[in-house]
Amino acid sequence: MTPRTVISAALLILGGAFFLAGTLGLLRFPDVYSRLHALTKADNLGLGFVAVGLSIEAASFALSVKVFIVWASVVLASGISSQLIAGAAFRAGVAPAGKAPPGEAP
Amino acid sequence: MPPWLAYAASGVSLFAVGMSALVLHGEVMRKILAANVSASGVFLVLVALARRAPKGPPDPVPHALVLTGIVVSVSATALALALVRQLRHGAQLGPSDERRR
Amino acid sequence: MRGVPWLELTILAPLCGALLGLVLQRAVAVLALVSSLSTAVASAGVAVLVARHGTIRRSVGAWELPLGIQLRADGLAALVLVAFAVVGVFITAYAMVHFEPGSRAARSFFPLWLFAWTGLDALLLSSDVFNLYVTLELTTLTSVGLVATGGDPAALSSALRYLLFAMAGSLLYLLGVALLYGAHGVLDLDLLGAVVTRGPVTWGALALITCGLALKAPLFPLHGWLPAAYASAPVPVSALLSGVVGKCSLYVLVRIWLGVFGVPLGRAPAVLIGVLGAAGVLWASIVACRQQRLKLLVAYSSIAQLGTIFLVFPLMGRAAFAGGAYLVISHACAAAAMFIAAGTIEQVVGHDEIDRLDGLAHRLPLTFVAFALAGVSAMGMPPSGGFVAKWLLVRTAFELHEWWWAAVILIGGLLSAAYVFRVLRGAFVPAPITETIRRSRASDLLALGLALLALALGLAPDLPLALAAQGAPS
Amino acid sequence: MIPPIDLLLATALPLIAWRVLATDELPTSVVLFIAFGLLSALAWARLDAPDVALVEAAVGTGLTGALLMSSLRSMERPRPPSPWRARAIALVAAAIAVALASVVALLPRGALGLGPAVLARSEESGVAQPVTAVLMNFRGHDTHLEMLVLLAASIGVLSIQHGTASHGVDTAPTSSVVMMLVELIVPALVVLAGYLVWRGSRAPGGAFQAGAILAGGAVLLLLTRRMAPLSLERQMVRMFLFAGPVLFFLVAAVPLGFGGDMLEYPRGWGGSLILGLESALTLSIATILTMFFPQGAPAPRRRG
Repeated sequence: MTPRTVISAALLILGGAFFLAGTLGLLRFPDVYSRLHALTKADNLGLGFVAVGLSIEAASFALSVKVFIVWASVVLASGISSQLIAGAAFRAGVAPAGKAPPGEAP
Repeated sequence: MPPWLAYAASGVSLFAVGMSALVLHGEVMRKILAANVSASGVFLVLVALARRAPKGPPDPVPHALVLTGIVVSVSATALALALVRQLRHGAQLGPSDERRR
Repeated sequence: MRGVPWLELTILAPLCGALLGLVLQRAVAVLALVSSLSTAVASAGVAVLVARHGTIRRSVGAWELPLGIQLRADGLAALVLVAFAVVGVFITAYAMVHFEPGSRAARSFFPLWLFAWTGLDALLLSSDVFNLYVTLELTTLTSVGLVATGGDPAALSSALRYLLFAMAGSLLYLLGVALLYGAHGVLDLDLLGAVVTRGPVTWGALALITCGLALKAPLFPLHGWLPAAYASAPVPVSALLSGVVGKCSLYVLVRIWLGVFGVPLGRAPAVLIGVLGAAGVLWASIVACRQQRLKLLVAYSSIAQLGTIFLVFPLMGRAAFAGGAYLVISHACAAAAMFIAAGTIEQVVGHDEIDRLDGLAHRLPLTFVAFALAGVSAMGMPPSGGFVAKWLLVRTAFELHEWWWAAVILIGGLLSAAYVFRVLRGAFVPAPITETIRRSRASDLLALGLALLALALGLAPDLPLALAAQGAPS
Repeated sequence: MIPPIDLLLATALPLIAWRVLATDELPTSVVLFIAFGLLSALAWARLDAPDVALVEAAVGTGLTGALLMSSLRSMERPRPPSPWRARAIALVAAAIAVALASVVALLPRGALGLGPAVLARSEESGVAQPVTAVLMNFRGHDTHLEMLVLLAASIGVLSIQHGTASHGVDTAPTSSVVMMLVELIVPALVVLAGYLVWRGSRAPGGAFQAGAILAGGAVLLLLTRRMAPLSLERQMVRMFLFAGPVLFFLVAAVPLGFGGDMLEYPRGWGGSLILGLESALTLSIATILTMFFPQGAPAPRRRG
């Protein structure tokens, strides 16, 4: 086992751990806003670690560039979708946990 | 069991689940979902059949058939959803005013 | 030089009209008429070709079998093609009278109808099991759109119901196609017919394909979607669905049985289809007798006629085959005529309740004459296309010493006489002429033309039957 | 032996499908359906069907999922299926599955099909990618009719929801962050779509994949109000909509005038004609798929 493989494996495991944390947050957090927060933050970071881990092992430079394009697109997509979902939830009157619904007096 | 057969068996199970829900489920949206699940099952069977040769490239013909099938199925789904939306919406409106006589 | 490509033109002519109609929306109705007439000419061209040279094959994209797709026109395809084209021209003309020029309904009706026609002609000429799937979907989805042009909740919900049934049907069919391809590696009907053998895979494919098409056709007891869809659609749509488009699943089923399954699987499944068809004839005829609304009555009568056509399966043989084909074309004329007449009545009196038609025949004589003449064909009385068709079926039943099929056909005919006369009885009650109704006579003339065509088919059956015999099973 | 990932996927798919159809809450079902679609895209990839995986992910899951989502708002509250009904579904499904699986297991094991024939002739078809060769050339008739299915469905959808778009998607003003991100991603999607068309002749990709991706971008623009709702009244929309079908019609019809077959590409022109046709189809497919969505604001209504 080369040091390269070890580093790559460690990064992949670390990425997996972030995914696990994100999923836990999705399941356990109290409201849609904090769930989105857990999901997008942790998963984007997790995917970043996975991407770095994979590109260390990648056969060519072009391949590692592709892996990073994948990561960048996911970050963009999850940024847009989480913003849209949170905005829609807010306008639909979904209250953050422990607060009054938006538009009503506290 | 070769992998393609596992996928083909998975495909027919999807087809069976979707088809029985499509026929027996009472709710329109669920029926539409069921049709889509069932379609995925048929497509999975076709793609699995294309992969029967242990080596070499898969048979491209089923792949092409599946691509055609996916487009047909999204068309049907879109039509069904438009009907559902309009039915819900039309519950608040009167009947169409532009039909002749 | 290969001569005029009539087969291809029957597909491309309606398509051209549909595309032009979408681009030049103002002229959509005129374009539809022009392309309907061209399609009819092309269909006649196909019939002449087939009558002269027997079955015609044309490859698409210059690829040979089994790689490519072939168009194939035999006697059955040519006969149905011509009959549907003639009825199609009548329906286009009627739609021009029915829809207000430039209205929203007209702008979606004509393109959708021409797309449906494209799919229909491609279906009639197809000889590839997967291509048949795509053509079936084209005709089905356009039909759903056409039913929905009615716009009111009844039309929308019946269109949705129709669509869900059709989705189930096409998925069953498609899985059957997948099994056939998986077992034999080809998709062409003739190539499949040459290699299919008796066995569990063939039985599975047969069951899936038959169930799928029986759902779409529909075969009793899977007809739940049909009456509401036919009765709530705009009149031109009901006419074209029951007369023309509604026959296409049945046609595909006949094609596949003749081409692929008929020989290796024996007679048992055909008898099962026949029994269901017979049940459909009896049940739908009785229900038709009890209807309050004229359009529903005609819709149930269409189910009964479809059931009669399904009797072709157990009676399979040259005479029964010709009888089935003849019933398809004569019912295409008769059903369209009946729906147009029913539509005229509804337009004039504002409802289509059968018990409230008293004396109406005196105010709408042509309409009721058309309805009655079409009814003659539906009953199977001479001289009409319906009579010739049922005669051929009954004769085959007696030749096979299976009199019960004949009994079903005769009882079905008697029951249809009962419901047709029920409509006419009230309408022909003597009543003082209170007012003259000012309206266009075009729709009456069109209905009358179609009904007379159904009768003419009974007077001159030799030519169409000779055409149907080209390439028919012996 | 069967690799564990294949076994896992093959068992997980029916189980998730069951959850999709048996869950009480409809929104949950739709989300599960999207997850199901993504997993099945993995299955396509495992079966060496990257083209199918791309289309499934973009059309079968992405667009269908979004369409289902956008139709959820107009739903009344769903009734969960009664226990006997759920049990009946499970029973019937199990019976059908067992029967069909035993039939499938009887299919010939070896390679059987038109694969070798396609590979032998793909040189003549003008495209090196076998799936594209089948779609655009050998079975071009199917694809032509399929395009018409799509076009006819869009006419149907427009006619059904004529002018009543008040129940459309939520298009309230969005935050500047979203705007910025959208401005970044939409040009990238356009480039990606162009790339997929261009390379479709040699590698997985093609009009349907590219069209679905463009449609995704268009839906984003609709959601963020960067684009006016598509309506047939607009010249541009009509042009995009009909470019593909009209060109396909010409490619089908013109050879007949020269004594050829319908859809016969002139010798040596296959590659370039297919590329042109696919580009036009991409625009039309993207327009049609976008039109499947409930459009934001009411379309300008014109009577008569």
